Amino acid sequence: MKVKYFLSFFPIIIYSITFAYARDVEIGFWTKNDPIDYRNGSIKMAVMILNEELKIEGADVQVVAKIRSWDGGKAWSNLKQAYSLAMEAGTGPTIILSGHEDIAVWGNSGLIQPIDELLDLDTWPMSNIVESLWGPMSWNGKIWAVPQDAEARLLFFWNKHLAKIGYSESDLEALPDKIASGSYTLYDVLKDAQKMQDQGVVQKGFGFYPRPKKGGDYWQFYRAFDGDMQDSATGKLVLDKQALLAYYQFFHDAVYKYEVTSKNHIGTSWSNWHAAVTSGKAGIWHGGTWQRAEWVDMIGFHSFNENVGFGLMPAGKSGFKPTTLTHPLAYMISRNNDELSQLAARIIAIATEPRINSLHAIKSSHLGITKVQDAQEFYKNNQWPSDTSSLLENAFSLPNNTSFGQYDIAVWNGLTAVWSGRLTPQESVDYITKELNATMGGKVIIK
Amino acid sequence: MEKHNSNRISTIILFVLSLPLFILYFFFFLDVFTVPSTDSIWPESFTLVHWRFLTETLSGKPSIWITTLNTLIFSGCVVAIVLVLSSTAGYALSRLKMPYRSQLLGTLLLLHSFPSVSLLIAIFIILQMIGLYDSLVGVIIIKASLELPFGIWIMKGFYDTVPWEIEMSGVQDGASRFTVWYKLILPQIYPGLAALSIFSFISSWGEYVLPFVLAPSAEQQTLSVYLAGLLSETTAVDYGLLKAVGLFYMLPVMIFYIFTHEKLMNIYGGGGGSKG
Amino acid sequence: MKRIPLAYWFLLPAAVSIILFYVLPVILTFVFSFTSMASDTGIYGNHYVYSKNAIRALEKSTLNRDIFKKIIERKYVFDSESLKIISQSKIEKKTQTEIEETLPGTVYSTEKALFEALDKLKNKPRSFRDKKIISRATIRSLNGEEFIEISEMRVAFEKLQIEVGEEDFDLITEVTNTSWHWTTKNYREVFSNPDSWRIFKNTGLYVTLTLGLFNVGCALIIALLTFYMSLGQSKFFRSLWLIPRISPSVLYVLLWRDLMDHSGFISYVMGYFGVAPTNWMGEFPWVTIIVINGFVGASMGMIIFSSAMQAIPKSLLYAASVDGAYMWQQIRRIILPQIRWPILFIASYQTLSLLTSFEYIQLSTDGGPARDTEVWALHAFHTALSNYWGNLRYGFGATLSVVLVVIGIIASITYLKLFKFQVLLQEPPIEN
Amino acid sequence: MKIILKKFSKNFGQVEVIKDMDLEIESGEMVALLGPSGCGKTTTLFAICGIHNITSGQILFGDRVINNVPTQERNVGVVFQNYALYPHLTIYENIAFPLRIRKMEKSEIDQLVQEYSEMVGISNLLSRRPMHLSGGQQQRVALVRALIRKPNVLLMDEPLANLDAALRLRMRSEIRRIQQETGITAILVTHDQVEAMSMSDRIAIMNDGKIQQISTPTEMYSDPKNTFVAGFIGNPPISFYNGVLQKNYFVGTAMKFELSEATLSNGIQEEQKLEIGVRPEYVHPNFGDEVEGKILFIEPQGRETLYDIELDDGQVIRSIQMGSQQYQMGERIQWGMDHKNILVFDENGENIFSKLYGTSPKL
Repeated sequence: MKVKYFLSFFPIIIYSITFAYARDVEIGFWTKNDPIDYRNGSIKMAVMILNEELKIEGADVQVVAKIRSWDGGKAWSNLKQAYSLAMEAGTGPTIILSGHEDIAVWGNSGLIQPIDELLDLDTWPMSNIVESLWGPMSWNGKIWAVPQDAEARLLFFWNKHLAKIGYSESDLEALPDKIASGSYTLYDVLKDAQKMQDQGVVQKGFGFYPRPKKGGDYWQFYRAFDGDMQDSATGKLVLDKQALLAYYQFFHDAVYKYEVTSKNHIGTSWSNWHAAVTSGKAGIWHGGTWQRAEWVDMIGFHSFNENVGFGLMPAGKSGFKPTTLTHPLAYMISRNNDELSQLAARIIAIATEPRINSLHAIKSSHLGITKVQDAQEFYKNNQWPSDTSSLLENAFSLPNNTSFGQYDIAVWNGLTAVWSGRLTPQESVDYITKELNATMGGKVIIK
Repeated sequence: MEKHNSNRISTIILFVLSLPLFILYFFFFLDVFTVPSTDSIWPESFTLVHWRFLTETLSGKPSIWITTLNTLIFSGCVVAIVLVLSSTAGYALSRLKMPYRSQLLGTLLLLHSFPSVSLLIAIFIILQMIGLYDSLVGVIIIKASLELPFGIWIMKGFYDTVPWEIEMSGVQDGASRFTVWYKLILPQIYPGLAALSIFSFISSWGEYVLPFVLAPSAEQQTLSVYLAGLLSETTAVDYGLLKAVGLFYMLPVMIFYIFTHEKLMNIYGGGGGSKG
Repeated sequence: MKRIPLAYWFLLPAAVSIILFYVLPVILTFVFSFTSMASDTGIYGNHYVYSKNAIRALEKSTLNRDIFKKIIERKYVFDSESLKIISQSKIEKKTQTEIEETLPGTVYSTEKALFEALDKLKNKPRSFRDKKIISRATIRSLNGEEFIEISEMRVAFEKLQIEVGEEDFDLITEVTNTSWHWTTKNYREVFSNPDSWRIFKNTGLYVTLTLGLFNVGCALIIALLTFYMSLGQSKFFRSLWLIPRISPSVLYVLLWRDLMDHSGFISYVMGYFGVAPTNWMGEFPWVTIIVINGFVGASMGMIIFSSAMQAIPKSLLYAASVDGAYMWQQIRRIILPQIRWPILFIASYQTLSLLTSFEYIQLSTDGGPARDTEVWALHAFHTALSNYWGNLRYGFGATLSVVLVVIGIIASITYLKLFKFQVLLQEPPIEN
Repeated sequence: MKIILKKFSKNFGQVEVIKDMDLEIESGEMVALLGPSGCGKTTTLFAICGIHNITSGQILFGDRVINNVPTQERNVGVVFQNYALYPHLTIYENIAFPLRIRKMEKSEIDQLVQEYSEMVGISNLLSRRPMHLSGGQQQRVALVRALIRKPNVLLMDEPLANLDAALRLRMRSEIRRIQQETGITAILVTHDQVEAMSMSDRIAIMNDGKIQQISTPTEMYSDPKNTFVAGFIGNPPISFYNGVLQKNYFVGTAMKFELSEATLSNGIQEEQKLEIGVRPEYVHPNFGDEVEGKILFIEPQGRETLYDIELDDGQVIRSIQMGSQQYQMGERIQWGMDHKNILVFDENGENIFSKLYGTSPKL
């Protein structure tokens, strides 16, 4: 019932009722539709507060939020494509909440404006945002956006299955730390997954059950082998052939050597994937912190805490460091007239208030973005996972670069070629190198 | 005897060939009215819960009825425009003397080789220039224009089969070419108009990319966009609901088909320009 | 007075719509294929930004060092001009007065220093916005600036008393311009990318197999089989085969997915043969895309062939059965020769349709795994309109379309030759 | 109304279909355009009614040049080979269509339709649709529809071609009757000589886009202008035989006879190549003995019997004789020709008399 209540809270277009005497200003807000998050709700709330502020200030303006959520099987792509075109046509929203990687693209084309021109980032609550989150908000010498949420991506394992292959209670408890220290590596994952399969705990192909679709998560495996993605001096993309080879080799080993992941795993539907990981059909898998909210709230997997353990994404092999990817969403303000931009900036500042941010963080199992949230009872009591700081310490984020998409697709295609057995890891690396040289020329430093 | 046997054999062959369709749509109808089971392909119980979208507005969605009305307006207008413009242009190309006639016809056929989706950016720019971006009107015009080459060829094919003497006789009787077309020729190609209206109705009723890209506002949603929006990138999808909406979506086309399918089989009367 | 012939009136509305909304986009697409247009360059107009990257590029360029230094030098100056702008702004009067009294002549090298100075005022600016107004009024630099028009940039150069020669100015505009430019790189990229050839081969395979097995092959079989059936039966089967066409693509592919998934009917049946449940779609991606497209594509051919067969004079068939021809002989000797034109028509029309279609592939395998089932049209769509990380390469997408169009045109011309196109077009006998 | 074609030419692209054609049709006259298919007769018809534009020359209705008058205003009634009835309209609506186009009063239309449909006996069919009518009935409807608006001229394009033999015979006289009753100028296009001869006042015979001869049916038969006309008219057809003039004699490889004074006086030269034409009824045992050969083929036709005689040089002369068969196949015979009725053509196929006296005697 609680879910249903919240569902009714998110109509696609909300025309707030405002006061007849004030001039209404429409502020469009677009993001991806998700019934279990609190993004639209935060904006609605922020607009309510802003309107009260405006009344008290005696301004003759009231804001009407025009909220549009994008959905569908490719909701993010849809949102980005629609925003790009709508902005060109002048019908785009004032505020867009999307992945931080869009900053480079939209900043370059002038669709969005630098946020540091509109907001004093040294004031509350921006001043309290975790420093590491400002990195992904910056591009080309400017800060373009305010982070909306943060998360980490984790390795999950089904405790009972590990117990069956010989993990004692204390081993299980120590596992996250072993991962964090780098002594439990990705290859240990494969070995444990193989044991589970050999002992019939899980079916063949379900030992290690990675994300079934393309996504930023896979860069964790490249980073796990110490791969660099961006040259800090020039901002150019980097491709480390050695790390790439190790990354491809790992999945090749998972599929063909240890046989803990099936050859046609990529393309499994999300519903099947969710069903497998919440039912114990899968032994070890990886996902995002926010997925816990989906499992518990939407699929009804209430025994999550008893059954599932988790840790950072392990290091590739000993000597390397564990990783986790954080992919903060970013509030961006479209290039617009001054009045709209100023109002939009105020809305964003209010929505960033820790109390409002906590609603989203807790509801959707994301991490809070400000430091004070740890001190807030509602957040502290409900936060999952409880140890946020260690996660964000190890977190990396994707580079903001206009060519990232092209680079990402090439590397992904290389992985799937290895996965399906069409190419060996080495062949695939050679192929990708050749392709990137041909298509992106000097935009990628290949080393 | 012989005939009876071969008839049975063809029925069996056809049945086997159609088996995937039987299975696909059998489970489709099953899923629409039942609660699925988690561990079996057979459902648990009968339910109408998937049809709740008819009476209540789903969260984050416009009302299904408004969307349906939108889609009807969209498809109806596209069909109307395609019928009117193809029947005039088809007539001109089939019957009226004009320079570059064969070049025009060849060009029309070639246009079919342009992937409409990759023209989207250019179409977007044009719509934006004439102020029709993000409006249903704009999408209607675009969809109709993209359907036109096919429509004109079909209509030309039908006109080609009308005896010239009818036309000559009408002219002799003192009617203008327009009157001849309107009063004498058009009634001869009703089967063509019917066939074309089915094709363009099916095509526009199912159109997804154009309204989605060119009229993204929620107010302009058509059923195809509504339906696609029920899918989700990562979170679990209510497939029962999605399939029920899908069935709801198919109903008008099915009804349209029942009333017109006899005409569809006449399409070769016109031959779509494929007379041998 | 010369009357405008009816033909033109009749053609005009269709011609206008086709030219405006079909031919013009085609031409524009061709034009775009020679640009670097993408969502990171924008579609319209120019945009000149002195961003970090641009300045880095200028530093490495042949630009006169003095000019470069002047460009990157950043200072905030309270001179008469900046005071004038401040006095015209909405900043509170007392703040304005204080600035006019205390600050003239001061220069700050960073915005931070400026803001600190402003904060020290007794009547300090009330809001960040006011500070920003002052910052905008006093800044004397190009570093970080943006311009929409070149003329604005020239004005800025004059204001800063930077004298640049035309050559340097061109260099600067080129480096700072973030909008698209003309290029043939797209075409070079298409031909140098090793994946292009693979996708090209995929496309050929996809079109040939789908066309041969379903759009013509299966369509012909259904049309022939239903031809010999009772009316009721044939109606039933034809209607059944039309259902995929009228099913929304999202739903239709979903039904296939259900059928072929781990927990689907195929896995269920194969379970009886001891085969572990698997994702059959992932196992046989090629079978998947051909079958999914084929079951939709067969209906068009089925309709055309069926109606063409019905148009065969019955006397021919009677004559044949009097001659003692069996069904198969009837089909081979009478029906097939009689419907060879419709077959050719369907083959040509559907070749073009298949070349440009991608929706079902996108919804089922999305070109995967590893672009194994990526076809050209889908590749163009992915490039130009659907990229997970946002940068939509309109120009390159247009190039891919142009390549597809060229293939399509070659195919159509071949087919038109086969059709003896000109024979189809006798001149109208009514000459006025 | 008098119809005049002056130096009328028609090209289709590069192809010259009609060359400098002159034709005058008197008011109330019925002229048949007769010729093999592709000779340009339908093109001429379409030019008169305005479906085709003319390349050069003039067409006059009375004394009005109508070259540039649109079809709709020429007021020409046309009956097409397939009748071109409007399938979606009833017979009444079909007949009334030209009147409605002219925005005639409804009562007037009713009256006219009634009157005209009675004239051809189809007044009981008015509510039916064309597809429910027999060929003959459709033909009448087409005729009435063409006539009801009182056209300047009635054009008929092979009007009887789609009817069976008996009906064709009846419609011939019917059409002729109606034409004479209404006194309308009419042009009949046909490839059937019997139809042309029985229905029309005069026949214009066409070949290769040219009028070969225009005259009354009788004249056309007895005095054809050239071998084409002679060969085209007459059933069973005329026989031709080649030879040269040698001392007043026509000499072929297997036949020789003396030519009449009248023929010789037309200035033929010694050793000139000639071709004679003789109609079958003028070859008979009673006429002489110059036709010597054996009977190649016999075709009994009931009232008459047709014999093909192969001369010794292989050329064939045809004979038709009243009564039943009296000779046997292969029998050697020696028959003669009626010298008064032998047509003599020069090497260009021109009739030697006609060439001397000008064209058809009537003109």
